[in-house]
Amino acid sequence: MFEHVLSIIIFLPILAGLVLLASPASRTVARFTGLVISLATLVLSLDLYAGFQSTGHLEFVEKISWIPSLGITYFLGVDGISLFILMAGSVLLPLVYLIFGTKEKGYYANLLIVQGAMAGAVCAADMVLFYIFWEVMLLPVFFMLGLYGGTQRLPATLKITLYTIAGSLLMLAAIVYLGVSYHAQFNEWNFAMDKMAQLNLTGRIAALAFFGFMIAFAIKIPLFPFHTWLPDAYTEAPTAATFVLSAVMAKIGVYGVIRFVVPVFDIEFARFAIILAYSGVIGMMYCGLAAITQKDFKRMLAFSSASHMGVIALGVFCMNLQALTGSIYQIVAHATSTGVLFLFAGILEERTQTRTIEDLGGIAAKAPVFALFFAIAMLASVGLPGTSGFIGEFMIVLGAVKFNAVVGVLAGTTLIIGVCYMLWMFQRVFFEKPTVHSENFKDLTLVEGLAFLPVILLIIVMGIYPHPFLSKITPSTALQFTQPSPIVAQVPASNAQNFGLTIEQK
Amino acid sequence: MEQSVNYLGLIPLFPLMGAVLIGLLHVFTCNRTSVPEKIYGILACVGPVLSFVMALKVFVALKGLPEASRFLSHKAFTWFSVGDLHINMGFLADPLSCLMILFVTFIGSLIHIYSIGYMGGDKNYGKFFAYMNLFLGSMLVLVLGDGPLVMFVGWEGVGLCSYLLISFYSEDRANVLAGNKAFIVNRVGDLGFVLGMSFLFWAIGAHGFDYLSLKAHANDPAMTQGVLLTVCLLLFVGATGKSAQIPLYVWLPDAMAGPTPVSALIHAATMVTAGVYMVARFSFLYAGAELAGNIVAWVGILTALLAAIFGMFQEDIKKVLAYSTVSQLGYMFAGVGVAAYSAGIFHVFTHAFFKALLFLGAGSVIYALHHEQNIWKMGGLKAKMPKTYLTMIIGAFALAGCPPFSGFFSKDEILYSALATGHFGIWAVGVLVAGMTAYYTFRMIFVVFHGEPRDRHAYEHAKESPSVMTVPLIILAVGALFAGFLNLPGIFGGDQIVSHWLAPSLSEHHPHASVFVEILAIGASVIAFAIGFKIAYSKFGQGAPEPSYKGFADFAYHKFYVDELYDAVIVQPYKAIGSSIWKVIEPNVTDAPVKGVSKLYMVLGLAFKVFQVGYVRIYALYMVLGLSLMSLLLSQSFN
Amino acid sequence: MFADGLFLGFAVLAVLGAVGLVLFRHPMNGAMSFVVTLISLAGLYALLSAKLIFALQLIVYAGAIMSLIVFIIMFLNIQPSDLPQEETKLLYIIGGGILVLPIGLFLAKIVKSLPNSSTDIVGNNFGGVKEVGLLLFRDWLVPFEIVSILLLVSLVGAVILAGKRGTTK
Amino acid sequence: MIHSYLYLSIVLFCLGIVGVVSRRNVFTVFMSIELMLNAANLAFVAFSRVHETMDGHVLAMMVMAVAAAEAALALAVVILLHKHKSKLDTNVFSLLKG
Amino acid sequence: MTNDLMLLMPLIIVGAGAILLMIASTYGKWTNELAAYGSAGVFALAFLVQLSSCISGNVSLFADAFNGILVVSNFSKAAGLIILACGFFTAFSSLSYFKQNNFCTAEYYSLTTFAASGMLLLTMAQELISVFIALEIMSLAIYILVGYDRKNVISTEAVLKYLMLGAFAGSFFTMGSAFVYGAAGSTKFIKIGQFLATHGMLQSPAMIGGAFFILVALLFKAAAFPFHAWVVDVYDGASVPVTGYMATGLKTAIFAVFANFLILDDSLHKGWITYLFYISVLTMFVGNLIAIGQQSLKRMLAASGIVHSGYLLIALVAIGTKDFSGSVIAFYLAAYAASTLGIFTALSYLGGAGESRKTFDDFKGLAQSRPYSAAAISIFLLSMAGIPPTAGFMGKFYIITSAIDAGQVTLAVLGIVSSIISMWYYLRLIITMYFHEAEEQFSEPAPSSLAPICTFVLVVCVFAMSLYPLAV
Repeated sequence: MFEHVLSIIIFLPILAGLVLLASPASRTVARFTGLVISLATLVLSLDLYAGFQSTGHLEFVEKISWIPSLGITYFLGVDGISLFILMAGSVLLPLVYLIFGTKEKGYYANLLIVQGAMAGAVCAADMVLFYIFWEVMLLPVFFMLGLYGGTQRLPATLKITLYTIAGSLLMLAAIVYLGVSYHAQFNEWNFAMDKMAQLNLTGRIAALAFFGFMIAFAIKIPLFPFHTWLPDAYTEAPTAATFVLSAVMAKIGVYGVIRFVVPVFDIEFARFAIILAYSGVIGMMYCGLAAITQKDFKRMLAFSSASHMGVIALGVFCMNLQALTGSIYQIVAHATSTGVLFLFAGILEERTQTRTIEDLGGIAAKAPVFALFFAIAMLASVGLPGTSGFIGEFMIVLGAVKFNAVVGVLAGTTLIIGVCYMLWMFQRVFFEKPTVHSENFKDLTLVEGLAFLPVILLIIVMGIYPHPFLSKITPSTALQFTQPSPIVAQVPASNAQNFGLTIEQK
Repeated sequence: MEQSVNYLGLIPLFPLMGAVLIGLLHVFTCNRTSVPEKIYGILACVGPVLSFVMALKVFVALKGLPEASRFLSHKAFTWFSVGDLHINMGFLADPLSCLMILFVTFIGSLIHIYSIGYMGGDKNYGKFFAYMNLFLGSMLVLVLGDGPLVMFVGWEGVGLCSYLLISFYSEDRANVLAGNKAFIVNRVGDLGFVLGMSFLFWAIGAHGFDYLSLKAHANDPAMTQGVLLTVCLLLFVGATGKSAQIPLYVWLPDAMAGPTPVSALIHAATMVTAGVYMVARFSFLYAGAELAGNIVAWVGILTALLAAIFGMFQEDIKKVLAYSTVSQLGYMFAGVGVAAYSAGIFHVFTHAFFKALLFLGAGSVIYALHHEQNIWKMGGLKAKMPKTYLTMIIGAFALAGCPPFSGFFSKDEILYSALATGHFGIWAVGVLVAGMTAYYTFRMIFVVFHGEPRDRHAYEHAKESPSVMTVPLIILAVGALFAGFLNLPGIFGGDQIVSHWLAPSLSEHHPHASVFVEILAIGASVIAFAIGFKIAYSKFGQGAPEPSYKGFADFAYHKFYVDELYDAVIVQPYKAIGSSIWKVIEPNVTDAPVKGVSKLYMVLGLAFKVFQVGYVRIYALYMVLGLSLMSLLLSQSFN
Repeated sequence: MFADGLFLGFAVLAVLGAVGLVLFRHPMNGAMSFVVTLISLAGLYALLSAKLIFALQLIVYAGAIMSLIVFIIMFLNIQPSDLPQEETKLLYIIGGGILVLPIGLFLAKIVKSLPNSSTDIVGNNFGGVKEVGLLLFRDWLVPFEIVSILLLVSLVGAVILAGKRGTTK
Repeated sequence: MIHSYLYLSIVLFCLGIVGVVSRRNVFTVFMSIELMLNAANLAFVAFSRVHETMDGHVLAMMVMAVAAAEAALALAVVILLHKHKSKLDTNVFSLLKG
Repeated sequence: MTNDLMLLMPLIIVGAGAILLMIASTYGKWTNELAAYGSAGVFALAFLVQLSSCISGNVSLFADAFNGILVVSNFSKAAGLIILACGFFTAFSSLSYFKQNNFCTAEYYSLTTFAASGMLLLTMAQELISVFIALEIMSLAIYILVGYDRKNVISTEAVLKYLMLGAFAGSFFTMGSAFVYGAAGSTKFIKIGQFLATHGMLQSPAMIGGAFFILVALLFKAAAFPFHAWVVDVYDGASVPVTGYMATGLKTAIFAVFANFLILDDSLHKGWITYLFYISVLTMFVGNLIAIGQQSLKRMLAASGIVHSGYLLIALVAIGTKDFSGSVIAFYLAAYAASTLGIFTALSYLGGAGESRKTFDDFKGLAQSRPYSAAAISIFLLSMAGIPPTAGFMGKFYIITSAIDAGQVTLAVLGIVSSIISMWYYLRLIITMYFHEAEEQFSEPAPSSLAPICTFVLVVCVFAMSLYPLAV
C-alpha cells in the first residue's frame, strides 16, 4: 500500500503520542486519537500481513544509511518471526481504547508511544536500531506504571526500570562487541543482524557477550530466576500497561533470543541450551506453583503469565523446528489469551473495586457473556485443544521431548499446573454464590463485547485452523536451522596506529 | 483403495453446531426473556438424531465394502504441518469407530430425549443442552478422529464437557470442586497421552500421524521394544485418567454430583469408555508389547476388584452405580489387556446399554423422590413405579452378568479370553468380582424397590416418571436384554458377529482353547452370579434396616480413605509448596540478590558522604595521598 | 669553591626560611621567613647566571608580591584570637611530611638519573636583559600577550571581590 | 653542581606541600603555594642552565606573573573571608559538606 | 595569512569582546541586560565564525606565526564550538537567574567572556606554559564568578576551596613542566613529541615525572579521583549558571588540552594507559557513590559530573588507537554539555529567589504545574543517563565502541556497570517530579522567557545530535 509501511507503523503512533503529550488535549480527544491511530496501524499491519510473501527472509525492507562510519543503518524488515509479534501488538492494542474510556491523557499517549516502540523493536534489522527501540519501549511503561499504577507502584516502578535497564545496558556492550568483532573479522563496520551470523565467535569474551544478550532477554521474558520484578510490576501497573507488558513486550524478549542468540552464538547456545531449557521449565513450574495460592487475581495472572513465558522460552531453547515454531505460535496464542485475561481482570477490578479472589463469586450467572469470553480465554491459556493455546504448547512439548526426555516430561506438567490455578480461580470468581462485590456486576456492554469478539474468534480459529498462520511462520523458523556455517575469516584485531587528532609535525 | 466420504465430518459437526446454537441462544437470553424449553429440547435432539442417521449411513456404506478395505476416511483440512509433523483434521470410519458412533449417537439421542423431561424447570435448561451437545460432538470427534492428535481434541473436549456438567449446579461449592477434581485428574492422564504421542511421533510419526500410516510403520526398526513399551504405558496413563482406573479413578464417584443424565451418558455409557476404545485403537501397538498388555490387564482387574468392594458398601444409589461402572471398566481393560480387544469393545457396547439404563432408572427414582439419593431412605418403590422397576431389574441382571442378558455374554467373553490366554490370576479375580457385582447390584435393587418404605413422606409423593423419561428406559431395556446375542459365541451356536465385524480394525488373533475351558469359564461366572444373588437376596430380599458399618465394612464405606490419602500426600503439599514459594522463597531466596545489591548500594552511598568532610585541607590531603601512592608506583617504573 | 660556599649558604637559608614559613604560627613571622627564602633564591638564580631573573626575583617577588602580602596582613590587623588554634599542627606536619616523602624521593630519583653538569658562571651575558628580552618578544610573544589578559582578569577579580560595590543597576 | 640545585628545589617544593596540607592559616597556605611555585622556578632556571637556553628564564618570568596574579586574587579572597567570619581558619569554612 | 586570522578570529573576537564588555560595564547606562545580550552576541558571532571555518574545513598551523605555540585542529575547532555555545546559553540562563538573585554587576558577563577566551586558548595551546597561563586565565575568571555573591558566605567558602586547591594543582603543573623542560629542552609540544619519538618516555625519568605532574594538574581540573573532592562543594557553592558553565565549558577545555597532550606520542599515551584505566574506573564509581547520597540537586549533578569525567577518561584511554576518538570525545562533550546546560538553564528559572529550591524534594510534583519544564529536565536526565534516543546515548555508544575496539573490554563493561548504577539518581529526580504530589505550586512566572526558550533549544539539540551521524 505504501512505500515505507513499516516506518509508518512504527512512527505514526509515536508521533501521535508525542503530540498528545505536548498538546493540552482533553482525555476524550486523547482516547479518540489513540483509537483512530491504533486502528489505522491495525489496517496497515493487516495490509502488511496480506502482502507478506512468507519467503522466510526479511520482507518490506527499508535500508537507509545512518552512521556510515560505523556501518549503522536505518534498517527495517519483517519475517515470519517478527511478523506475528508485530501483528499481536497491532491487533490487540486497539482494544484498550475501546474498553478503558475514562483514563488520563498521558495514559493513552504513552500507550501509543509504547506501541510504536515495540513495533520498531521487532521490525529493526540493525542491532543499534533495535537497541534504541528496545530502550524506548520501556519509558512509556515507566511513566504509566509510576503515574497511574496502584498504591505500591513506586517500588515496583523502580524495580522494573532498573532491572530491565541493567539488563539492556549489558546487552549494549554485547552488541558493540559484535560490531567490533565483525569489523575485526571482515574489516568493515556493520551492525546489521543478518550479517552477524557469519561471525565466528569463540573464547571467553564471546561467552560473556552471549550472557550479555541472554541476561537482557531473560530479564525481559522473564526467565527464572530473573522474574522477580514481574509480580509487583504486573500487579501494580494499570491494566493497559500490564496488558502491554505481558501480551507483547515479554515476547520481544523471546524474539531477541531467536534473533540474536540462536544464529550468532550458535556454539555457546548449543552449549548452554540445556541449562536454559531447565531454567525455562523450572520457571514454568515455580511460577505456576506460586500462582496457585494467590489471593489477588491480577497477581495470579501475573504468575501464570510468567509460567507460560517459561514454556515459550523453552520452545526456543529446544533447538528443533517444531519447538521453535511452536513457541512463535504460542507467543501469539499467549498474547491473545493471557493478554486478554489481563484486560478482563482490569474490567473485573473496575466493576467490583476489588482484586481479591475471595471477595468475588457467582459472576457467571450475572454476566454470561463475560463469563463465556473469560472461559474461552482461560481455556486457551490452559492449552485446551481447539483453542490457540494447544497447538503451540503441544509442539513445544513435542520438541522438548526430542531435545531431552526429562525436560519434555517436566514441560508436559504445564498441562496440569496451568489448569490447577486457573480452575481454582474460575471457580471462586465465576461460580458459587454472588458476594456483595459481585452481586450487581454488569455484563459486558455491546461495544466491549464487539471489541473482544474478534480476539475470541481469533483464539478459536487459531486453534481449529492454524495452518495458514503456521505456513507464514515456518519458512523463517526453518531458516534458523539451515544457517550457513559461519565463515572463518581471521583478520588480526583492529590496527592500532594512531590517526588521532590532526596535528601535523613540521 | 481408501474411500473418502465427505459426510464423515458432518457426524460430529451436527451436535457441535447444535451446541453453538443453543449456547448462544442461552447466553444472550438467560438474563432477559427466557426461551421456552420446547425450543431448546427440539434443537438439542436434532443434532444427535441426525448424527445417528449419518452413523447408520456410514454403517451401511462400510457393510458394502470388502472386509480387507473396510474403512472410509475424510480429510477435512490440513490442521497443522511443521517440518515432519503433518497433522490432518481427518476422520476415519472403520468397523471399530463405526460401532462406537452407532451406540454413542443412539444412546446419546435417547438420553437427550430423557433429559427433556428430567431437566424440566431448571433455569439453566439451555446451558445443559448446549453442554450435552458439545459433549456428544467431542465424543464423536474422539471416536472418528483419524490419528491420535485429532482423537486428543475430542479427548480433551469430552473432559471439558464433563467438567462443565459435573459443576453444572455451580451454586454449590462441592459440585464445582468435584468438577475441578475431574478435570485436573483427567489432565494428569492427558499428560501421559501427550507424552505418549510425542514419543510415538519421534519414533514413527514422520511418515504421517494417522492410524493407517502408524499401523503401517508399527514394526519399523525405530520402534524398539523400549519405545514401544514407553508409548503403550504412557498412553495407558491417559486411559486410566479418562476411564477411571487405578490410581486415577477417584474423580468418577465425585462426578456423580452432576445431573443424572450426565452420569448416564458421560460417566457410564460413553466418555469413560474412551480409554478402552483408545487401547483397542492402538491394538497394533499393544499387540506387540506383551508386558504393557499384562500391566493393563492387571490394573484393570484390580480396579474392578477395588471398585466392587467399595460398591458393596455405598449408600448413595448413584455412587453404587458409579463404582459398578469403575468395576466394569476394569473388566474392559482386563479384556483389552489380554489382547481380547473385540471382547473389551463388546463389553463397552453392552455396558453402554445396561449402565445407561440403570442410571436413567436411578434418575427417575431420584426424580420421583425429589432428588433423594440415599438408598436407605427408599424402599418398596416397585409398587409405585413399575416401569422403572422392571427396566431396572433387567439392567441389574445384565450388569450382574446373568445369562442370557447382554452383560453375561460380554463379560464371559472377557473372562474366557483371560483364561484361554493363560491369565489364571486375572480370570480368578474376575470371577470373584462377578460374584460381588451380582451382590451389590441386587443389594441396591432390593433395598430400593422391595421391602417397606423407609421414608413414608417421600414415598407418598413418589410417582412414576413421565413417558418422555420412561420410553427411553424401555428402549434401553430392550437393548440390555438382547444386545448380547450380537456376539453369541460359537458354543451357543452363534457366530460372533461383532468380533468378526471388528476384526479388520483390530490386530488380534482369537485364542482357540478347548471346549472344556469355555465351559469352565461360563460355569464359573454363572455360579459366581448365583452366589452373589443369593447372598443379596437373603440379606435384603425382604427389606432390611440401615446397617451400621464397622471394621472392614466401615473402612470400605470410606473407600479405604484413598481420597484423604491423596489429599494429604498430593494436594496439601502442592498447596504448601505454592504458598511457601511466594511467601518465603520468592522474597528471601530468588529476590535476595536484587534486594541485597540495592541495599549495599544505598549503604555505600551513605558511606561516601562521610569522605566529603568539607575541610579544604583534607581535600588537599586526599590529593597528596593519591599523588604519593602513584609516585611510589611510578618510581618502580624506572631505575 | 667560593660558589659552592655561597650555594650552601643560600640553600640553608632558603630551607630554613621555608621551614619557618611552615612552622610559625603568626602569618607575619611566616611572611618574614618566606622573604628570607625568596631572597636566597634570588641569590641562587644569580649563581645560575640568570641575571634578569635574579633581578626580577628581588623586585617582583621579594619586593612587590611580599610587600602586598605583608600589607594585607597588617591591613587586617589580625588579633591572636583570629588565628586558628592549631594544637595538632606538629602532628599534621609530621603526617604531611611522611605523605610527601614518596613524592620527594620520586623526584630525587629522577634528578639522580639526570646527567650532572657544572654550574660555572657562563659569561657572554647569558640570561642578560637584552637576550632574554629578544627571546621573549620573538619566540614567546603569545604567552607574553596572554599573560596580560591574565593580569587584567585578576585585576578585575580583585576589584570585584574585595572592592566596594553598589547595588545592582 | 646542578643536582644540588634541583634537590633544593625538590625540598622546597615538598615543604610547600607540607605547608598546604598541614596548616589552617589561610595566609600560610597561600604562601606555601607561592613557595611551591618558587621551587618550580628554581627548577626552570636550573634546567635552562643545563640546556644553556634561556627559555627557562622566560618561563620563570611567566610563572612569576601568574603567581602575582594568583596572589592578588588570593588576597582579595582572604579579605572577603575576614569580612565574613573575621577568622583566617580554613576549617571555619566548612559549611559545604556531605 | 588571512586564512590564519580567520582561524584565530573566534579567539580574537572573544578576547576583544571581553575587554570591551569590561570597559562598557564602567558606564552607568550599561545595564546587566545589555551586558548579557552583549556577551551573548559576542559568543554568537564567534560561534558563527568558528562554524564557518569548520565548514570551510582546512586546517593550518601557526607554527610560523607563533612558533608552534598555538595550533588549530578539527578537534580544537569542535571543542571551541562547544565552549562558545556554552557561553552563549550561560549568558541567557544568567540573565534569567539574576532576575531572582540580585548580586549581579555588568562585569559578570565580561568575566564569563574572559573565561571563554581562556578556554579557547586552552584548546589551541601547544606549549606548556601557554597552557598554564590559559588555564589560569580560565580558572581565575571562574574563581571570581564562583565567589561573585560576596554577601553569601557559602559562595565565599566555595571560592576559597576552589582557589586554594586550584593553585595547589597549578603549582604541580609548573613543577611538571619544569621537569619536562629539563628532559626535552623545550616546552613546545612539537619538540616534546620529537623528543619522545626519539627517546621514548620510559627511557627518560624526567619526562615521566613531568608528564605525571602535568597529568595530575589536568586530572584535578577534570575532577578525577582522587582529585575530585572539591567539585561537589564548589558546584554547590557557586550560583546556578556559573555551575553550569563550569560543568560544561571548563570540562570541555580541560579534556581538549588533555587529549592534545596525551596524543603527543604513542609511548606517552601507552605509558599512562594503566593509570588512566584505574583512575577512570575509580572516578566513575566514586562519583556514583557520592551522587547516591545527595539530597541537593546541584551536588548530585556535580557528582554525576565526576562520573562523566570517568567516561571521558575511558575515551582518553581508548584514544589514538582509533581514527575517530577525537570526535568521540568531542561528541560526548557536546552531548554532555547540551544536557547539563539544559538542566542548569531550567534550574536557573525554576530555582526560585535566592535559590530557595535546592533539594530533590523541592521539585516534587513539578510535572503538574510546569509540565514542559519537567519534561525538558527529564529528557536531559535521560540523556545524561544514556537512554536512547538522546545524544547522551550516542555519546556513550561511541565511547564504548572505541573502548572495545581498543581492546579495553573490561573498561567498557565497567563503564556500562557504572551507568547502570547512575540510573538510580537520575530516575530519582524524574520520579520526584512526576510521581509525587506537588507541595508547592511553582506559581511565580518565569522571570524571563529567554531561559525557557534556551531550554527548548537545548532539548532539540539533545535529540538532533543523537541523529547526527558522526563524520570521521
